[in-house]
Amino acid sequence: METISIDVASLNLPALLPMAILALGALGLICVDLVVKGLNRSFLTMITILFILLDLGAVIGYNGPSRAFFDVLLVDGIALIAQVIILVASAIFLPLSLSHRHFREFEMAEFYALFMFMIVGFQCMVVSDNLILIFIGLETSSLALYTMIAMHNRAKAFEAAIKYFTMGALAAGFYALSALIFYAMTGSVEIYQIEQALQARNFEPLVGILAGTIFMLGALGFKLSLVPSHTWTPDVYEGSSAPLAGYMSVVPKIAGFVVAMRLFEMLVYSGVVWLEHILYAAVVLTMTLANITALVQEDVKRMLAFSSISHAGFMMAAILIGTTQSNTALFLYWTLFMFTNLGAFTMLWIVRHRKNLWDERYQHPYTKFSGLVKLMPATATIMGIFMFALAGMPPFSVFWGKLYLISAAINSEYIYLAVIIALNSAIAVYYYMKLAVYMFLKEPVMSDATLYATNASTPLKVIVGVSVMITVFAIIFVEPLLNILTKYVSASGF
Amino acid sequence: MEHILSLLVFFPAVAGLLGFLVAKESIRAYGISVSVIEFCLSLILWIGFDSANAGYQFVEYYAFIPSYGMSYYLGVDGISLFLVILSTFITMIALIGLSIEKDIKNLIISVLFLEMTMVGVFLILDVIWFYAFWELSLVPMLYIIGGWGGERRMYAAIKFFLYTFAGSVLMLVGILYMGFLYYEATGIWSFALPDWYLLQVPFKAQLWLFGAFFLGFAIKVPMFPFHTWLPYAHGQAPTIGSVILAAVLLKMGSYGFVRFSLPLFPDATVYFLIPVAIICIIMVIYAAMIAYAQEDMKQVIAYSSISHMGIVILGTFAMNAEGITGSIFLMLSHGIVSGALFMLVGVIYDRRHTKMIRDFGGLAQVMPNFATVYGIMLMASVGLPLTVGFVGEFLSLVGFYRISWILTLLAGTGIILGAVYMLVLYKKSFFGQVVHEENRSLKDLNAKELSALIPLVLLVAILGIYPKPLLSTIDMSVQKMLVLMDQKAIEPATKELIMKANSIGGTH
Amino acid sequence: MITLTHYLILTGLLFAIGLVGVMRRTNLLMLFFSTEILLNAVNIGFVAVSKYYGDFTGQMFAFFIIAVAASEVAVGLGLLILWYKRNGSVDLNSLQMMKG
Amino acid sequence: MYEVIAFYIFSILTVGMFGIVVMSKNALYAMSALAGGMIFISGFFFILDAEFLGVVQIVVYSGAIMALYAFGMMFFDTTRDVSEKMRSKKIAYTLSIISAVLIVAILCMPLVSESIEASYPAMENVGNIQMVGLILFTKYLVPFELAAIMLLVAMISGIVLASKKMDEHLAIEEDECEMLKEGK
Amino acid sequence: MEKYLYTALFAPLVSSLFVALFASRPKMLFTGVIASILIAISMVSSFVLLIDVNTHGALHVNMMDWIVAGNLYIPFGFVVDEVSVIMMVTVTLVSTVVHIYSIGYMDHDKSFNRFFSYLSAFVFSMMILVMSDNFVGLFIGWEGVGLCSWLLIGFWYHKHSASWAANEAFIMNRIADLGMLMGLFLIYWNVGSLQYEEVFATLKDLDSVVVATIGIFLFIGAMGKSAQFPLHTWLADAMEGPTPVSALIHAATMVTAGVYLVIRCGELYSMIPDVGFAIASLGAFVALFAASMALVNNDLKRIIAYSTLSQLGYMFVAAGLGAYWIALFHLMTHAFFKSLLFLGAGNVMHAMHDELNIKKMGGLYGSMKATAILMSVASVALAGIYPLAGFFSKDKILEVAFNEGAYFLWFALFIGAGLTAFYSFRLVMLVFFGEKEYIKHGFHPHEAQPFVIYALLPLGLLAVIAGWFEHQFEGFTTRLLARYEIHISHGIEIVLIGATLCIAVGGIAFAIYKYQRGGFSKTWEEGFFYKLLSNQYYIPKVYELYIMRPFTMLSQFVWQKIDMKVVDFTVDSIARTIYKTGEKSRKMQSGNLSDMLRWMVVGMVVLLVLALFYRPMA
Repeated sequence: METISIDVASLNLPALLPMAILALGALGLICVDLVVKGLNRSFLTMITILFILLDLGAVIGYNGPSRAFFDVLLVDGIALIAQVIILVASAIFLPLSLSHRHFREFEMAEFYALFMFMIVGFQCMVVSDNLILIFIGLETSSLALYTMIAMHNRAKAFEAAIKYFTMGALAAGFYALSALIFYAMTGSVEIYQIEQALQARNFEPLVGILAGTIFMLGALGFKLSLVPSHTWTPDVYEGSSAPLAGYMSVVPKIAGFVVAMRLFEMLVYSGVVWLEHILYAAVVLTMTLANITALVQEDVKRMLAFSSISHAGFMMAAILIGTTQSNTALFLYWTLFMFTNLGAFTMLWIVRHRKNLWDERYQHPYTKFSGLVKLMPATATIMGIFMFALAGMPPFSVFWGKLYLISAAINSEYIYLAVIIALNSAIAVYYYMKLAVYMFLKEPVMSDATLYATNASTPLKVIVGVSVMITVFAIIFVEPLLNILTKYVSASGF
Repeated sequence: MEHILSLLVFFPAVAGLLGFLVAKESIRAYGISVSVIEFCLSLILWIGFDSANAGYQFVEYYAFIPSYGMSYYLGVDGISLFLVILSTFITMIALIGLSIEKDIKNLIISVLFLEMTMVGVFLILDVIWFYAFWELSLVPMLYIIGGWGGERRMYAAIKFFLYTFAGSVLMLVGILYMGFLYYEATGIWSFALPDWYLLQVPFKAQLWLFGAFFLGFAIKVPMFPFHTWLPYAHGQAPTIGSVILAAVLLKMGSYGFVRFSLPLFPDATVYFLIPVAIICIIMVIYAAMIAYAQEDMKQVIAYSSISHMGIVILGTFAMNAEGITGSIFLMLSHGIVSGALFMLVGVIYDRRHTKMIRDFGGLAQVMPNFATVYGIMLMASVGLPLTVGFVGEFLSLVGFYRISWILTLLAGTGIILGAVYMLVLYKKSFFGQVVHEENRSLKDLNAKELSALIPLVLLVAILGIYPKPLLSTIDMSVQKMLVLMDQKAIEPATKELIMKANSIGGTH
Repeated sequence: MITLTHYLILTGLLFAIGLVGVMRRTNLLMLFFSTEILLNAVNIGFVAVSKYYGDFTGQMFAFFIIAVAASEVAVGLGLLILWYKRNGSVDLNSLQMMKG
Repeated sequence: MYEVIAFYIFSILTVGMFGIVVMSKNALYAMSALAGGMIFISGFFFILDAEFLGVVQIVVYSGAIMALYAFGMMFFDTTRDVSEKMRSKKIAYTLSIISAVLIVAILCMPLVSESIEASYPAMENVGNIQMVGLILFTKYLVPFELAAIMLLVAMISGIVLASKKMDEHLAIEEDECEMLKEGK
Repeated sequence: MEKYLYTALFAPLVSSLFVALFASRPKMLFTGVIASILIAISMVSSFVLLIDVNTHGALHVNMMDWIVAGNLYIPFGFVVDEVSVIMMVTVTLVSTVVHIYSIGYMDHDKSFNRFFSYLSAFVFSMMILVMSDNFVGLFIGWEGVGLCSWLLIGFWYHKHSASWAANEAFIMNRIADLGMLMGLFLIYWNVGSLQYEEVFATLKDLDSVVVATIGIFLFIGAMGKSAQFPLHTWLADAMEGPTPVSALIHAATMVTAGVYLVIRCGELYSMIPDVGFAIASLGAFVALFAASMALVNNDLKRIIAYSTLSQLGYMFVAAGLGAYWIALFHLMTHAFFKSLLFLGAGNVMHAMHDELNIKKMGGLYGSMKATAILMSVASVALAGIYPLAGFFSKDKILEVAFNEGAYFLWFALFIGAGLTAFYSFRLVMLVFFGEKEYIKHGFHPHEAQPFVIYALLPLGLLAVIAGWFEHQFEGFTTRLLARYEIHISHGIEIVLIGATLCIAVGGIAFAIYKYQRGGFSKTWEEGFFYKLLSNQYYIPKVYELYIMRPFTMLSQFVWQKIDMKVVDFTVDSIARTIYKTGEKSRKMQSGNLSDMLRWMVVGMVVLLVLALFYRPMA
């Protein structure tokens, strides 16, 4: 066997740099932790953010070819956008660890190491179209995430982690089976080659392709919490700490969307009507069922969980539509949603209280927020703004995403989809408004305002301030964001 | 004068924000001052307005999201000018007459935000922004109804909010579809209304779009059978909420018809003319009958609002200058009159904490001034000539007569039924002997209430006697719009109808 | 002669057995066993297809799947231990604090 | 012929073993059966000329994973018969049968294409292990590294979750403990 | 001359507004005085205008624009021509008298000031009505007098019956107004203008059906204001108002507005004789119908009110048959003697402490001679006895009916004349002569203050002499109105006059004869006709039973059942259904891990089944 010589330049190593930075950072952090005991969480947080920022710099600064490392890596437009979103979200969610009260998971260096590894996993998911790498990335991030959820160290956190884990394992099985089917049909595990091979076969046998798609839908559907694989979402959100729940509602999903986009886009464009119908049904079901269930929730966090399912449904609609505009809308929507969601979960984090004073079962029941405007007008107003923003009330952030999404639907003649999205927004407004109603229209149950601020700290307040600013003045960012996103999305051929 | 429109829109909002810093004791004075300044600004706008120019004036244009055709586009014409003034005026009056003490700071700030959204709706020419203001107006109203309302205020507030929101999201779909059509036709994205005016929409699309917009507007107006939120909202809202709701917010819907449905979809408008007119007739008669059956004074006025809005919409669909001008004038007059009536109910509610008609009787003896003002507003409400109510009603009915005499006759029964329920209400509450001892010691209008009501009374008389400056300004823009509609019409039947509706004589 | 289809059918059967286990097991530990079956079933398929095509990608995939399985076991058992320490049970019916 | 016999023997054995895994009431049996099944699967790998994978299968599964499970089992004290209260059996079995039929049916289809060019064809004179190594460290270096990270993550997770740190009631609040007692 | 016009028009307004400033204060005498003076000024101006019109012809001013929209142009324009000036003079004259009279009549009322404010406002509205040069201006006045009528009928608002009657009057009038509005719309869309001049100028170009429709619509308006059948019930009930109001509004001026409208639109109605004949027939019917109700009524004011109704019928006969100047003439003379009658009745009421039942009076002549004489004169005039005013105008109407060959109408009017004479003198007899019933009821009647009586004298005088100016009147008004030629021979004319006089005198004589002997026996009152008449043919009952009650019930039904139970319920149930679905879908979230896993498998299975069996077409 002759020796193999590979030109290092052809590997295009800078494409790997972002992940490498973070992985090394994580390793370094663990090593430091071994040496130096009792590192303060602020140090850990900040050093992690620094690594994330370095990573971000490497991502933004990347200007090499899109293919790298034997074509395993694919750094195209959506990969870049998704990475930026992932990194920014990570960087802004992480400082939530600096709450007023101390939570032990945030004191542990392992948490931050896992956090960084998780980001590496997500990044690998989005910068590849190789099903193997995607799988490993997915598992890396998921395993880290399960652990981090459990590290909250509450019975509910464990329960959440186990539920999440078990369903994740089943989803991993589905993923593997799906990959097997595609591999069996095409002899490849790289999406672009799969596409070519399927085209060469003229999409026959259809049932095989459909089966592969179905299992992939099962696997990604779990990640994106599509009905009926969504059942973990509310429980996991409820069990996790608010920062992590908020994080989960944004970052894993964007990674999932990118994979879904890569995979389903080719299928949607293959002209397989079946697939279009199934996706349509899944989208409608996800939006509607989640919305309707959210109506009857008694806990704000669970409500937000269901609402994030429904938002994910909107995003799947964008993938279903599959035009450049809709894919741009997806990223626009998610970026705007990220900030608003950050704000909302930060508010929950701020008002977190040691004991379940308001309800046996729930940490954040609606009644907890009764008459908040009388006790803390600014807090209530800000929370109200976040709620109305999530509801898609103009001119707050999410509205512009929704606007663009509905427009994308209309432009591709998905009129009924547009109407369904609109009607769902109308239903959704009820449960968001419900919180506003509690905060503004009811009488307070407790007169002690300090109960609500036991976890508040300056960093948290700053984060809320920033996200409320972005939420309110989102309109200013829409145009530049739209230009950038359109450029990158269309450059990568979606 | 360059940026007066922006100033008009955002002054109340900025003032509202700053209001957070004002001490609770002087927030009332602050609110009134701000609203007075805003009102003066709107008067300055009127002074600067060139009433010989039918187009948009004081236009401000700033491309906001050029790649998607969104812009910040303000402009005022004869149709919107007076609605803006009405908004600022009613807000001012409502604040002057405000009698609530509880959480007054929040209330006043909400009202100021509400004012921004109202003025914004009437001034904005970019449709997306229009939608934004439209939706945004719900939030402060939700708070006002829910925060200071009666017993079932939550239910009323939520119903109001959800109902109108649900209607308007479908309108949003319509808006975006319209934007898409514009894009398809021109290759450029634009959500600027004047741009849209130039677009001839295919007939089929017109029908759908008309439907989508109709739903949004009809719920806001509110038209039968989408009206059931209104009695609750009015019944539960505090006085200031009812006043603004009836006087201005309902007008957003009818304004929407004039601004959007008619000029954008002339063929669909003509196509749906008779069904819409029939709905209007139902509204007029049905709401009047219900008003007659009410036991709550405020509900009578709430239902009477529905009844009157029926005539407004009927006038709008008359497709001629008389009818449309009349309907816009009727919007103004209904704003003044219903606002005043709700304030009057508020006056008595403040004293007795009941609105039930059976709890009153013989009030004319105890509160003669109150009874007088009430009587004047009542007469304006039933459309007595030389009050403001007559002009618009007369013009609307005149206008629609050209379309169909029988429907006009049926709508005209509204003036009979209006007299019936209003006079019965007046008789039951003001005439007769004082039956309830509590009523014997009621105080007549105090200075604060008088200062809020007298301007309204004066307006009722002045605009009833000399409506010409308003009418001619409105008429100018309306005629321009009619010409536009005629030019845009695709179907020959539409052109024919517009021609017929605007000409004297001939057969019909 | 054993064809690829035989292997795929075997894969299917084993995968189905795994699903049965996933659905009927309430003991979490044994539930985890079932998830292992799922992955192993797929592995057979991968290697078989790989053999059929004479292509090594399938083997690679199988290799990584084994790695994934190993990692999952570590994390899963860790979680299970935590739960057991708190709750004294590894039955999934004990995980019912959150619902609705 | 030898292949056929081996295939069927291994097939029957694996199916049987895994059947025991999912059906048995005794956790110990189940685990043993699982271990057995894993080993028989490595048999398939050997039949299919994937010697490296076969070895890995035995080493990783039977060596590492099974050891972990055994440890867990001892820890959880589930060596006795476990009583599982299964909810709505009918649904579970119906679903099981349908899904089995469907998956098998679909995998029976002529999925495989004749005209596929192997991306990484087996080379003449190159052993399986060499080939695996070659591809693993060129094409799949990144996934391999990532897999390393994944294993590291798993290790850290295992350590963190099972460590004393989680044991002591690190939770600053005690509220859930009470709830736990009440709840179940 | 314009300044006289404006003075005549606006003096009442000034009066009303000025007095309104003191409306809520206790009685201030000067308000009444000033109001009276201002109305008198208006009267003087009207007379000046009368002379001016007589010499210089009509006066037309355009004060300002009112409604301008589209093609519609409505100014505040006023015209003083032969017709309107007659109306102005009549209105202001009667008004002045009533104002002065009211100072005495309302002396003890605590709302003295308010009363004058309303009364002057009424005069202003009436002036607008008659002076306007377009239909909408007329409509302003039309509604304005309606409003003032409402205010004044319900003046004693603490009385349930008063406010009820006020509302009834207003609503009845509104019904008719709708008809009138429709007429205006029709005119506008056919002519393009609502100015009298332009409308009448273009009438001949219009389709006759259109003209007829316009005529019918306008007459519907007139029916309401002039209380013609079937919209007549409000007038009798309107007697709940203070008596001066009845005199001014419900006898002399407002109710004649309908007649004025028909006269004003004479050019229109003369084009549609069929409609005119229908109007005349209705008028004749009402003349008889109302007179019959007056026969048995015991309410002092209601009798006079029915008589007014009956006389309005006469006027409509004349107007309907094209004898516009005669209608106007009767309108004028009737205004004088009828207001006199009412004001006299007011004196009686005052004397009797607001007792209205004439059965409880009798023999009042002794204590209030002046009133008795004035009322008798007025009654004679009403009965149409030569040479009093009523004779000239009423006789003319009968002649017209005969002349048109409408013998049936003539006969009805002829009988009506007899009935009129009878019930007038029934009233006079029962009130002023015969047994002094009031003593039994403990009343102490006294004559009104002297200035009140003096104020009535001009009316008394006019009731006597107004008829003598018939020819001048004809000459003056026919400059504008159509002439009316009477073709019947002089001989027949004499016979007719004689017959009419005979029946009138007969009626009077019968009344005097019968009531000097204590009237009819009680058994009469048991009879069917008596009951029918005294219950006003059961018409108010029919309205009550078949219109008001069903309407109220229907309203309740619409509100409770349709709006709440159907419309609102539907909306709520949509929301509720969605919410309930939420409760159901919540069950999916059982929290059991096994269920969650199964859901995932279910999803897969469903999709796989679909993959095998669902084949959509593109």
